[in-house]
Amino acid sequence: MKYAFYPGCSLEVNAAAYDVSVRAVARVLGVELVELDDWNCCGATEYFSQDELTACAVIARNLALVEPSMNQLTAPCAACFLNLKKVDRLMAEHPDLGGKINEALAAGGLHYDPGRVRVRHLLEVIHTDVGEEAIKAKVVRPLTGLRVAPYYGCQVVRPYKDVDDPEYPVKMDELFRWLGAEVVDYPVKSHCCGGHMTQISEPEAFELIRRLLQSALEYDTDVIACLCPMCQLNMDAYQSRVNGMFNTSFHIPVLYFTQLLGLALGVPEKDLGFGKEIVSAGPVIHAKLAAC
Amino acid sequence: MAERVGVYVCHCGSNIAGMVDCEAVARWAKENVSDVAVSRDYKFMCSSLGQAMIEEDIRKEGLTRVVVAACSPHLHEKTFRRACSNAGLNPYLMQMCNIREHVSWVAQERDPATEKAKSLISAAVARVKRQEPLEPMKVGVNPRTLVVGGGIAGLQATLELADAGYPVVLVERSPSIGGHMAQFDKTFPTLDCSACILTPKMSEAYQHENVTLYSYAELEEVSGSVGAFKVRIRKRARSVREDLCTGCGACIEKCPRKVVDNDFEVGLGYRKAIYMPFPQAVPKIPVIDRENCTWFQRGKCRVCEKMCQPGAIDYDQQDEIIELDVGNIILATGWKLFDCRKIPQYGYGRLANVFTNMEFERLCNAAGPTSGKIVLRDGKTEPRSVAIVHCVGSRDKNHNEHCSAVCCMAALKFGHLVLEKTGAEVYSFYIDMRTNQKMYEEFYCRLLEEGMHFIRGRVAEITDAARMPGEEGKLIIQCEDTLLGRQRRIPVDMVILMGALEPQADAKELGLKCGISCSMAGWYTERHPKLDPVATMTDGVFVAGACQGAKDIPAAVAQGAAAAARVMGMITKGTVEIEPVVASIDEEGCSGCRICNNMCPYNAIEYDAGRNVSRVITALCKGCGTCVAACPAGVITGSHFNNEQIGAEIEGILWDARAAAGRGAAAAV
Amino acid sequence: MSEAFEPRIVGFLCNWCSYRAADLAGISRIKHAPNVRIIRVMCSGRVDPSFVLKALALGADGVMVAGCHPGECHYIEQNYKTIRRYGMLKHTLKAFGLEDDRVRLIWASAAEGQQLAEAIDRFVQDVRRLGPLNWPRFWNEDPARLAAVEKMAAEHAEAMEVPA
Amino acid sequence: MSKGKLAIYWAASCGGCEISILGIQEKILEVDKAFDIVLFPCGADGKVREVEKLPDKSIDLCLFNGGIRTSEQEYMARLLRAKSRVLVAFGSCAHEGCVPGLGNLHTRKEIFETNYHDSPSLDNPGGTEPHHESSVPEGTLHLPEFYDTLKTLGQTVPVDYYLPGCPPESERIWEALEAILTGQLPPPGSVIGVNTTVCDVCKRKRTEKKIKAFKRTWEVVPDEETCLLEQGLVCCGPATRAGCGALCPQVNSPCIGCYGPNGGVEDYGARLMSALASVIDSNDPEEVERIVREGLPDPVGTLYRFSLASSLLRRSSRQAEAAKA
Repeated sequence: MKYAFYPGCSLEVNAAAYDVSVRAVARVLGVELVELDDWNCCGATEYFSQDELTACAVIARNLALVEPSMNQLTAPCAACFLNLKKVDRLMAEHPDLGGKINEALAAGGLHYDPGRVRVRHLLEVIHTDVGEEAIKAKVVRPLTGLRVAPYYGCQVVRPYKDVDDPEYPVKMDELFRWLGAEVVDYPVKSHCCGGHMTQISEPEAFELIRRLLQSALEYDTDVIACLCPMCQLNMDAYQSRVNGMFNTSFHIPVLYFTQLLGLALGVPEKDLGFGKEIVSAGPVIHAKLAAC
Repeated sequence: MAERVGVYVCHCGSNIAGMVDCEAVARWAKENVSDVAVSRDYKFMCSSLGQAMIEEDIRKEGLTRVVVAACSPHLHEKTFRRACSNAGLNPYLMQMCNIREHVSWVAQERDPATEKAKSLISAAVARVKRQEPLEPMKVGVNPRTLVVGGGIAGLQATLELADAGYPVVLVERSPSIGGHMAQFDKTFPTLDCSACILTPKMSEAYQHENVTLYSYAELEEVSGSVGAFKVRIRKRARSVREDLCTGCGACIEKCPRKVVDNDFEVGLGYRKAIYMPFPQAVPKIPVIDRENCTWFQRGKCRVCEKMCQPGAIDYDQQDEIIELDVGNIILATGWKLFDCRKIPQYGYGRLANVFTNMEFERLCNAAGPTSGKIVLRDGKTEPRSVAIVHCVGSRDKNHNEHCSAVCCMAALKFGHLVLEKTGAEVYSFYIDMRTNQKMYEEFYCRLLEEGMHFIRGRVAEITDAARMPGEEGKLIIQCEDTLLGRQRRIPVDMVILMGALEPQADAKELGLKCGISCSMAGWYTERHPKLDPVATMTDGVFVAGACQGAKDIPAAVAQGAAAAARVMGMITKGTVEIEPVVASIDEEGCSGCRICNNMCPYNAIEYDAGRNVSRVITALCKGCGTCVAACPAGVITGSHFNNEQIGAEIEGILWDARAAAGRGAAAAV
Repeated sequence: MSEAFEPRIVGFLCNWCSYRAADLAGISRIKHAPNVRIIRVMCSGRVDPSFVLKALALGADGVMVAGCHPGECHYIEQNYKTIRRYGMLKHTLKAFGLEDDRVRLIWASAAEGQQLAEAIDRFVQDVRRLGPLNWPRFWNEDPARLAAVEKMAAEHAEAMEVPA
Repeated sequence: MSKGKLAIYWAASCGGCEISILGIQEKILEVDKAFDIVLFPCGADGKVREVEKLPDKSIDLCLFNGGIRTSEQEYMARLLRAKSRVLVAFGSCAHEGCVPGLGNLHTRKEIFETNYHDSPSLDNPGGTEPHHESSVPEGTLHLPEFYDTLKTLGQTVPVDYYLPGCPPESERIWEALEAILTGQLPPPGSVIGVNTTVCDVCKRKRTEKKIKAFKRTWEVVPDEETCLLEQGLVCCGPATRAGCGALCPQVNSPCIGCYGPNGGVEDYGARLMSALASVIDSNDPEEVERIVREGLPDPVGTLYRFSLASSLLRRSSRQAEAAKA
């Protein structure tokens, strides 16, 4: 199984743990990720609001870079995934916009026919393409006893409904069940994590983050697994600030789902970027799981 | 001698005249269509005056054919056929031409509509000239009627027919008749106890000498046609002999195997492996659930056999196939509840204290698992606040677009029961309060006075993720209050979801067995939604109750009685006329090639090896015409739809094409 | 009236499903193209390929056959035979050089007034795009060649001056 | 009684009908006794001028075989119609166009292209092709005009009787002659023949037909007893008028429909198509399409082998040419 791979900027620095664990997990599961040559920024969330045409053209450049031999592009980060998918859909639904974009791409000698590349999130690739049997077969250290709260956030499950149920997604829950973990029925699993609201108005952002942590606490969660650098950053890095604002005492580690998946597949912790998280997951992992 | 055709173009008030220039069409027909002796247009052809005009023309002008250009033949073909026969003209020498539903009502401009009307009339005249006189075939009507479904609608139909002295066979799928109504505690708006008004009808039907009840049985196959249906019923093995069992219930008491009752108690209560759905079950004969009975699963136990003095237990009882001849069939198969799990954000199946309306019916029922005490899922704590969510799965494009008609009133009933029994705060989350029958609005006002809170807005989410103080351990209803114009979060202890009424899962399959179709949603299709709601496209098959569309008990009872009245009408008349549209084979021309032999699903074509010809058994032929089209020698003719008639109709309908083309080389074909 | 080409289309609708769907479209006032002139048959199984050929030979620009959805035929299975005949008819019409979009088989249950109206509109649009068919014009001979017969007859005419 | 006049003419045909006439063996003497043959291009001398001099309706019987492909044939059809009391469309070509009628799948231009320009065995460097008028030193020469569409006799002039078959069996010809001689004729305009189809006389055993695939004749060696259609061969017997005694099926060869449709049938191909399709054993549109595509690679050739010219559509569409013109 061969996919064009779009890492995205966050994976280079603040989400290095995600990058490392993604590559490790892909190796073990036999998923070949061919990094896109000379990929550029995916426009994150701000660019679209500034200037739609340029944003689309910049993002479409990534789609055009996918070699003709491959027709599937996967991105681990929710924002990159959504932007790439949205541009593909926009170009298909609005031929005139598509024409302008291709005009822009032509300057760089590139062209993109809408629909040629299928944009998939990494979770889809692992859960659906690799599938239950293949994953279960490779589980070396089942995560028995570890209470994991799968957190999806917004951009992977909305607005497009074809990845999972927008209100009550289940793919990550199933994945962790295959790994033997105790999956928390996390009621706010697809509620907003605040996104970049933390830069604009902290009270609102921290209230949203507090709700996620509060609910995790009520369901005595050991670790929250997420699939987007933004959500991981908000829940992990701002935990102390939230405690300060609402004088709560949350101490819940937040990891990328590929880190836990890597653990179950027998990859040593140091190769999965453990320790990079602010609220350390070490204690609960060692306490709950057998000697790693 | 050329035919003398009378053409009558109806205005239908403005329905046709609004878009079609009726005078011009009538004039055009007289001048341009051959053999048209009389051509008139009139405001209302189906009125007695309109019909009188036709009768008078037939007598005075010596008309030998009539064409009526008006509405769909499904509406008034019979009316104008009767007008012709009154005037001594064979009714099958009349042809209707649909210029209302197919022309004026769907037209965007007047001229194309008028031109289309002309071509349809030209076609009808060309066809009618080739139609031959026919006599409808009379079939005797067997007075016995089959009623499928023992709910309130089926019971009403059964009792009406039985009281009128006609034999009825009532077939019910579950072990007891009573349908959903038997599960209810109270009924709105009068709040009288459901069992009190239902059980008398159930026992009356059971003891009635004209009623044969087959419970725990299903309709398997139907053949034949109106007046003479042949039905096969599969009576599933109860493993209890009905003739010996006294209904004492000793077997049930001593049966060691207890299982969750997902049918009658909708998963709230338990029942034994040998059980009766509810105490007042009719017939009062238990059934062994073979999936859960230890004897059937592991070959041990047989306690019930030991406890049964009359020795009624019979483990080797097999399903029984019963063949019956009936004249008419009434389908009253009712509805099923929407699976509330399909809306995950309401949390049913995940959050313990979210109940469906049927679960709550059992909660507040004195004979229910909690003997009427309204308690949470733990069976002990009484809720201090209850939320009732309307339209769960109804009025929702993702699930069912239809309104389920009964949930608003049922919600009010639940509100009253909660206020009366627990004094808890009751919140109703509604979109529109639909209280449109007798005494319904009054009941709504009563609940307003009793202090039930009504919040207008569709519920977005039911969650136990508390945010505000005071929300811990509660179920929080997140909704938009459209009257206040803002989002609200109401913490409650218990939620009741008013699930939608949906067609039965096998409705389509059962409908196909009886030759009737279903609407897009899955309800049975009636012959006419307003004027003929209990009859169907197939003569002799009637529908009553919720299977035809979500409705409340009074409407279901009314339809049950209406269907019975229609059947009685046919029985007293004694015979029913069947359209004389049948196929026939000219045995001289038939070469015995047998291509037609497997064209007929009703086995109405048989091969006579001796004379090397095939023959149509007229009684079984339903007139579909498939064999007529298949015959390579062209020797099978279909009366009233033969090749010459349809050929002429094609020529007539393309009168303007042939004129425009100018005939090519001389065609003597 | 718009000078756009208005195709003449003959529609064979089965009495139990598609004809009632057309009635329902009427009852619900669903406006749609008037080009399909409807002939009622008891079942789509009654529609003989000769009817389609006859309509085309008489100058129709398109023919539509409509029946109940497979599995929902009032006569249980007769629309399956329609599928078989339609398959062979279309294969033959292709060899006759007829464009594929001029003859079409659709399914519409009695409750699908809207769907039938939409199918009719789509079909009329497709046939309008193909332009007039007017099959009889293919039989016309070149007038010059017909003149040859008259010329020959004229030449031979005086030879025929023969006493009665 | 004085001898009647008999004319036998052949237009777009192969002459097989004439041979079949001679096939009545010694009975030709009976015919000679009853008739003076005024025109029999294939069998005896006779000039058109002579026929033109005859008064109208003076020929008692004209057996006209062959379709109308050229202007001369049309002229002769009109001439013989005027001169004959009883004009019989004799044999499949006159009755329904027959194999020459299959030319209607093409146009005059395409036929000339194949005949005079791009057939492999052709040596015609100058690319000469026939013209209606061509001038030569001696004067201008005339050839008949070659029509785009072959017409049957019935589509050109009113015909009294049709005698189907390619060729009609000699016995059927003799029966027809006897009927004409004795005046016991069916109503004018009808086909002289029996009103049932070949299966009536075919000895093969027939049961219910369920066909999964139509096979070509070289694909299966049929057994002697079972109906050929049930063995997957496209046998046109069920749709073809009887009269030949099921000659072909007797020798393990499927009937190809040369006697034309049964009485009262407007389009032979449609009847056959409807019958064959109805017994295909599949309800899935894709599978039906595959069975039909693989089983009948040349549907018009198979279904309308003899009756294309007299079918409802009569010829293929000349959309392309019409579009270009």
